[in-house]
Parts: sequence; C-alpha cells; structure tokens
Amino acid sequence: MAESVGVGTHGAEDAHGHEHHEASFFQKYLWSTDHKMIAMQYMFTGMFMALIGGFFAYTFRMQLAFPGMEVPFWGMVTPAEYNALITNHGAIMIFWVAMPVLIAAFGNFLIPLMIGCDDMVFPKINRLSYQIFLISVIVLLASFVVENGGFGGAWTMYPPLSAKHEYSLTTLGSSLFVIAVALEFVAFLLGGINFVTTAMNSRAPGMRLYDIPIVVWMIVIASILFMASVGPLIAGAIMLFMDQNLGTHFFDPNAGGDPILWQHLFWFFGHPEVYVVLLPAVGITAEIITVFARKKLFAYRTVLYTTFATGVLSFTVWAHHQFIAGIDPRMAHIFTITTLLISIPIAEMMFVFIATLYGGDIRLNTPMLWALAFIAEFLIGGVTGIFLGASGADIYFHDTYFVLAHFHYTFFPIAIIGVYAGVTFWYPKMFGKMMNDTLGKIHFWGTIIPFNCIFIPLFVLGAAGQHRRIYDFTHFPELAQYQDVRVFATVSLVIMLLFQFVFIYNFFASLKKGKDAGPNPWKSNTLEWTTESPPGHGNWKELPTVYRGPYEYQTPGRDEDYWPQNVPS
Amino acid sequence: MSDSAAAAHAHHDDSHYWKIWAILCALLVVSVIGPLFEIRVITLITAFGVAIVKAYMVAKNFMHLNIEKQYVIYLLLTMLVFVFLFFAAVAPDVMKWEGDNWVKPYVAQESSAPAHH
Amino acid sequence: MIERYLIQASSYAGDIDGIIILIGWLVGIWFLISEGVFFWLIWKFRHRDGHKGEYITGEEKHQKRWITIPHALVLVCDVFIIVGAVRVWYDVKQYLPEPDAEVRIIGQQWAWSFVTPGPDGELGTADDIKTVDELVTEVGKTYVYHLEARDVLHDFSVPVFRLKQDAIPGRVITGWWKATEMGEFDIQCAEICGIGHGLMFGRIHVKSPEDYAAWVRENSPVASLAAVTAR
Amino acid sequence: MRPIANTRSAAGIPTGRLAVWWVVASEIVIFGGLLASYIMQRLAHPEWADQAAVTDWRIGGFNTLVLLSSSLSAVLAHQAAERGNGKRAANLLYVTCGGALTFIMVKAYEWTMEISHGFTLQSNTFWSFYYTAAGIHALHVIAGAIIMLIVAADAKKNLELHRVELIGIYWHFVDIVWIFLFPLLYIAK
Repeated sequence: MAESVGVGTHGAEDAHGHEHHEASFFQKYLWSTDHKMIAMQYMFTGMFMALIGGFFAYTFRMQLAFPGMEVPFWGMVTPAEYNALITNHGAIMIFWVAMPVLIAAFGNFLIPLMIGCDDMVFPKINRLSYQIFLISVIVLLASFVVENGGFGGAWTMYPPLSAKHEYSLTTLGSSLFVIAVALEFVAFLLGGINFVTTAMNSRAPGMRLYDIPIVVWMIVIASILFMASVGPLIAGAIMLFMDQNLGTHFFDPNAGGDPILWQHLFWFFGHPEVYVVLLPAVGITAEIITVFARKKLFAYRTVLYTTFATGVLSFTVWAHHQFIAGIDPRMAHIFTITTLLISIPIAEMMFVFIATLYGGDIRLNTPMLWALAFIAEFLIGGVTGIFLGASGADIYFHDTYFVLAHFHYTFFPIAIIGVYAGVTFWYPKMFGKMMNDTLGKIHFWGTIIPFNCIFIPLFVLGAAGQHRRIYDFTHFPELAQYQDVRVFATVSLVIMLLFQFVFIYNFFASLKKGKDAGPNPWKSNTLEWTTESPPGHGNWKELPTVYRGPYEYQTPGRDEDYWPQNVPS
Repeated sequence: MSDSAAAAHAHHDDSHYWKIWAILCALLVVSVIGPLFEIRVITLITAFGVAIVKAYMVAKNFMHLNIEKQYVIYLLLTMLVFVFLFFAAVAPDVMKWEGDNWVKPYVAQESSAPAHH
Repeated sequence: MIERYLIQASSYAGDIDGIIILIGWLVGIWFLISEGVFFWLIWKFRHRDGHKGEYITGEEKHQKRWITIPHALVLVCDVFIIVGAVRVWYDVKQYLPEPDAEVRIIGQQWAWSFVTPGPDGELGTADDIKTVDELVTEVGKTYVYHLEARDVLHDFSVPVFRLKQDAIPGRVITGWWKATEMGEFDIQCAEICGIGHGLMFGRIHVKSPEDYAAWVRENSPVASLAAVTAR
Repeated sequence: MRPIANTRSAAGIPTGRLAVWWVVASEIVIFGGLLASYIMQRLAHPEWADQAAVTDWRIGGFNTLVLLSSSLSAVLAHQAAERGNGKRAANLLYVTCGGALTFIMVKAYEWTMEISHGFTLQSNTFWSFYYTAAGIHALHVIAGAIIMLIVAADAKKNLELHRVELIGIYWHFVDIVWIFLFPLLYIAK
C-alpha cells in the first residue's frame, strides 16, 4: 500500500501501527502519497524548471547585450527564438517555479506539519495533483522541440496573435503552451482544495484560528485566491484552444469576437495570481523573522486582516494591466483608485515586519539574511508599482523596461529570495542535516548584489523609453546609445547565475557532510520542530496538542526565550 | 459520519423531496410557456426569474444549504459576487460598440448557417 | 527625471513627467524612511551577549500606533497620487481637443502605414498622402489620430511625446497629440506582435509649417498628377 | 487507508463534504466566466436571436426535466444512505445514472440534428458558445455519472455511505448549471 511509505519511513515503523516494509524505489519516490515526498517532488521539479528558466534568461540577455553574436551554449538567437525564450522564461518562472515551489512544495510540506496532523486529508488527490503537474511540465517542454519551436506570444497569450497560427507562426507550439497552462491550473485546483480542506478541518486539538502560523494562513488564502480567480481563465483557455484548432471565433474581431475579452479573462486571474505567489513568500518571511529576531510577531491579527483586505482588493484591480490596451478610458479611473488602495494593506504588512524587528535579539543566519532581503527588495518592487498603478504615469511606463524591472523586483524576492529563505530555513527539517552557513552567506551576497546590478539599470532604460520584448535595440536611434547599460546588466546576470552553483553544491554536499540537525535546531515554536527531522511517516509518534500561539518568544517569566506550541503550561 | 445535516434530516421524509420536485416541474412548465407570448418582459421574467427560483430551491432543499453551516453559503455567494464583478467591469469594453474615443465598426455575424438565408 | 533621457516634445509630455515626479517624491520619501528604519533596527537590535529581546504583542493601542499612523499617512499620499493621475489621464486619453488635422494610423505585421491629409487639409479625400513607417507632421498643430490594426495587437508609441496606445483589430481608437519640438523621433511598437515585433519601428518627422507645406506639395498624389499633366 | 487528518472536523463539516463545497465554489467561477462572456457577446449581437430561434426548446425542456428528476433520485439516495439503507441508495443512484444517460443520448440526437442542418461549431460565435457551454456541461454530466457508478458499487455493500451525499451535492450543482443554460441557450430569443 503506497500510503504507508514516504521519506524517512525508518524510525516511524510503529507510527499508529503500520508494520514497516521495504518499499520499491518506484513506490517510495514516484508513487508515494506521503505529503513530504510529494513536497519534495514539487520542489525538485520546480528547481529543475528554474534552471531552464534561468538558462533562457541568460540566452536572451546575451542576445540583447551582444546582438547578432553566437551565444555560448545556444548559438544565434533568431527573432522567433527570442520571442519563445522570453515567453517561456516568464511562464516557467511564474507557473512552473513560483507556484510549485512556494504553494505546492511548502504547502505540502508545512501545512500538515504546522497544524499537527499526519498527512493531507486526500493523499491520493495530492499525488494526482503532482502527476497532472508533471504532465503539464512535459507538455511545455515538448512545445520547445516541435516544428517551428515554442510559443512566442508573451506569457499573456494575447489573441489574435496566439489564436491564429498564421500570425504566431508557431503551429503546434501555441496549442501545447495553452494545454500546459490549463493542465497546470487543474493540478493546482486539486492541490488547493486539498490545502484549504486540510487547514480548515485537520488542525491539532487546541489550535484555534489565531494559533495557526502565518505561513499556513498565507498559503491557504493564496489557494483560495487562486481557486476564485482562475475559473474565467480556464474557460478562456478552452475558448482560446478552440480558436486555435477548431475554427471558432471567440477572440477574432473579424467574426464578431473580441480580443479585449481575453485580456480581461487573463488579467482577472493574472493579477490575483501575483498575490497567490506573494502571500506564501510573505508567510515564510514572517516565520523566519520571528524565529531569528527571537521576537513575537508584531500585531498578528493585523497581519491577517491586511491579508484578507489584500485578497479581496486583488480582485478589483486587474485592468491596470490594460490601461492603454484599448479599454474604455473611463474605466481607468476606477482601476487607478482600487490599485492605489491595495498599496495600503501591502504597506501595512511591511510596516508590521519592520516593527517586529524592534526590541528583538537578531541573529543573522543565512535564512534570516534571505528573509530580511525579501523585505528590503520587495519594498523597491512595491514602491515602483505605484508609478504603474497611476493611470497618468502608466501612459508612459506601460510595457517599458520600467515595468519589467518593477515586476522582477516583486517576483525575484517572491520566487527566488522567498524560496531560498524557505529552503535554507526548513532544510534541517526536510533532510535532518544543517546547511553550511558560510557557503550560504557567500551564495546570498553573490545573488543579492548582482540581482540589483541587473535590474536597477533596467529601471533607467525603462525611463529612457525602451520597450519590452524587442530582440535588438540597436535598430532604434534613441535607444542604441544605452548598449553598455545592457551589457552591464547581462554581465551581472551571468555572475548571479554562476553563484547559484554554490547553492546547488551546498544543498547536495550538506546532505552528506552536514552535521545532524536534531529536532529543533533554530529553537522555534511551531509544531513541525517538535518531531524528529526528517519526520517519519505519520509525522509524530502521537499527534501533538496545541496550547498557545506560534510566536511566544521572550515570554516574561520563562528562562528559555521560546515556548513551543505543544508544551503544556 | 453523523453530523448536523444527518441529524436535521430526521424530520424530512421522502415526500418532502417529491413536493419540491413537483414545484420545480411546474416552474419548468412556466418557463417554457412564458416566452411563447413573445413579449420581452414576460420572457425575461419567466425564463430567467424562474431559473433563479429553481436554482434557489435546488440549492436550498436538495443541496441542503438550509441546514448547512452558514459560511458555505457566504463562500458560494462570494464566488458569485466575483463573477458579477467580472461582468460589470468587462461589459463596457466587450458588450458596447463604442465608448470614449473608440468604436467597433459593426461586424454583423454573417453566418454560414441556413437560419440567415 | 525623464527629460534627462528624452526631450518633452508634446504639449502633455510635461504633465506626464510631472505626475511621475510627484509619485517619485512621495514614494521615494516613504522608501527611504522605511529602509532607513529597517536597517537601523537590524543594527540596533543585533544579537549581543547578555542582551535579551523584549516581549511585545503589538496588539495594544499605544503599540499599534506605530503602524496605524504611517498607514493613515500612506492613504493621504495615495489620495494626492490618485488626483494627479486621474487629471493627467483625463487630459491625455479621455478628453479630445478640436483637431487642426487628423491622421489615420494602421498597424500590421510588421509595419506602420499612415494616411495624412493632402493640400486640402481634409482626411479621406483623393489627395491624402499614404506613407509607410515615416509619419510627417507639423509642429504646434493639434493632431487627432485614428488608430487601427489589420491583424494582431500593436501599440503606437512615441516616447518623446509620452504617447502610447494599443491598436486593436476590429476597433478604431482615437487620441491626440500636439508636437512642441521640431525634429525626427522614434516610433516603437510596444505590444508584442509576432516575430517581426523587434523590427516594427518607424520615424515621426515634426516639421516647421514651411517645410511641412513643401513636403505636402511634393508628395500629394493629386499634386504630382497635376505636375505630370502640366508637362 | 485514510490518514487521521481526514477524520478530523475542526470546521464543523465532514472533510469530504467541505471539499465538495470547494469544488462547487471553483466550478461556479469556471461556468460563471464562460457564461458572463457569452451573455455580453449575446447582448452585443442582437442578430444572434435568429440563430437562437433554431435551437429546439422542446428538447432542452425535456432535458431539464430529466436532470431535475435525476436530482430528485440523487437526493432520495442520500436520504436512504442517511438511514443506512445502502441497497436502496445504490439503486437510486443507478436511477440517477439512467437520467444522465438519457440526458446524453438526447443531447447526442439534438446535436446530430443541428449539425446535419449545418449549424456547426464554426457557423458563428453563437453556435461556438452553444456547443462549448453545453459541451463542458455534458462533460460534467458524464464525469458525475461515472463517479456515481463507483459510489453506488460501494454503497451496495454499505461502504462509504457518506459519499452518496457528496456525489449528490455535485450532481445538484450540475443540475443548477443546466437550469441556467436552458433559458440562456434555448428560450431567450
């Protein structure tokens, strides 16, 4: 029975009485229903896709810096290839890296462990969700190698370009792209239902709503946002696929369709999606900051309320992506107001984290560095977003490199910094070993500094009027002069990518050489640290009971500075 | 799995559901008869107004939302609100033929279907 | 800050740069304050032996003040930004001035074609001048454009004018500009439109009244026809 | 075997039913997005009325009746399951599946007629929406029927009786979707 096997089955033989039996490799690693193993599957798939996405970024940045020259490991970049590269870089980094790692991997690993139960409520659905996700990965990879190459119409897939093969010139690629995205949505719908139900129903006895760790709240709210926003796009994806292959005209203006409809269908999902990936990263930051500042989270409830506010508001702002895309100018006023309103809960969330540091006892281990970097860098992404949310300013900035730099200052902290923070923090729990802190810090600085060197210049280029998705700017007399800025950004990117190998080495070397972590290396309060690392099947010998909130650090009248949730007072 | 729903079902016998079903069928008749008058208002009321009533009755009595936890109702309503929000914000662009500083030159749907000629 | 890179060549370029600078100041101050406090706290409360952290719930009123007051101030700044943005947007996109001249702009994969009025100054007459990738206009005149697309989405963008508008197949979108500087500037396509997107650039020539009149005389199809018959 | 997590119920609703409500919630937005798109296009294109006139309200009405009745048998099956009468529950579920089968057969006949008269997916956007919306709904009917057969097979042996209610809730939702599709596609002229 596949259910009874998973990571580190050893040491948990008699966990509520399954007799232990040696499982085949296939059962143990590929067909497992254990939430921890599925989390690992999601995490490694996501990291593999991150390598592909990073390589794409390297390729098209090289093309931009040295147009028309052979790119090492790739060759000449044709315009068609360039479009396919940027399209799939964006799609991969959001749908196949940020989503699987932040939501699925951490969600699967943390929710049962943090709310104190033995598994997800529907292990088999959980497995199915990963398998569908894997198929979507395969379909996407297949789309690169089919005739005419991968889809090159931007990850937003605006028709008619995406709808008609004679426009996109990628006959099979665009259809496979749509199928891959749709499958990915189905996978995360199944996963999301699982997360939400688990967190709602399976909490350990004694755990009230305000005793749930923030990261669990965040992943659950993110899953709900995803569920509520993706519906129209699933319908839209079906319509687009039929336009591509079955000769319908949903988005074809010459036969009574409307391309703007797709833009609305897409962004009605596309904007909440930003918060779907943001919230888990924020939650991870909250956990890490409280642990390493040895400090109670400042105003737990305020964080929750601001999150709810963000979630609701995020459904009312989507058309700020379309200000000059031909929507009625009067609509722009409404969406400007809502967009600027959403800056308030997000700002407050950041204030809360900064306030949490006050009066702390801050230790700067690698996870803490990542978490602090998340706040510092995300602030830049947040404030530059105001320029784009304000309709008047967006007239100039829309679709320039300013936009590009802005959302990389949001998505990089989310998808890269947030993930590294989470991985370095929970690595001891996942594998029972400590990562090398020195290598971790080298990797940290080697990533953060080049990252800023890549994207600060791109803000400047955007202000200078350079538009996105153009494979060679030397054609444009007003833009050719900035070539050396592009070279600088590209070189920084290469340096940053090289430093990632430090992490990969550290990750795998620590599996062997790392010193044993023990159950609670960070002296943390939350439940996952109360079982052995890595947790066996069933997570606990007997499931814990909760007596207090997750952030009781420095509680007066105790000699240790922390107070685990499961310790009776 | 005994739960609130199970407990509350006790005082329902099957005839209750047959009654609901009979009402639904009657409503169905109304919703097909109404439009035959070819009067727009009556069509709208009978077709869509009745549809809403039918949906309400099915949800209340067959899906047992009447005895389900309140938050489920709010959950489903929230989803509906999002759908209406979507409609309200998209209609000005997709449904209208012209707006501030833009027009769609009217493309009548010449259809390959015989209904036209 | 934009004019350091690009001149302001249209009547509303200044307004758009203005709102950008307003936002720049407001968010800039917020950004510096928060990052400053952030790093100061990290340094001030770094781990030292014998120093213990404090127990602060952040739930009491006098503690919450530290986030609710900034929160209110952010709201105030937002109001300023909204008002400014909405006013600029109204002038540029919603309100349409009396045109001195009209042009048709048609985007297709992967070129811009322009129809400018001929000697009679009327659009849609026999003497209209059709050009490709080269838009010739007159300085100081209010131009109203009618933007169309033949196949896929395009975006007519003239950075020096701070002008940008998507072209949607099946729609005619109207807008305006009034050039204030003479010269020759970039037109970029700002919406991905297929493999030729990177090559879909044009030039806009803003000429003095005399030069423009001369150009019209040379290029009007009717005029040239007259010249032929005269010979 | 079922994890302990699955047997807890902190939210006051059995896990299975809670999950089904979330499924219904996400389905609402999927169909909502599709129908919203259809309605705005429909209002924008009055000339679609003479296309809509072609659809046969008698067939649509009959199918509505079929689905309403199958909903009844589904809820009766739930009642039987509540009373622990698995045999009766299973039989009523088979009746419901019969309803699903009838629905699909009628639809197949209807579509054959329409296609043979030249109203195909490509005819115009009304027909595209007609086949898309009804098609997606039909897929839900088929999926529901298949799951129902599995549930019924268990229920016959008095196993997993709570699942009878779960599939019932899903089935009523599919019914409700059709209740709205019927006037949208058949009646409104």
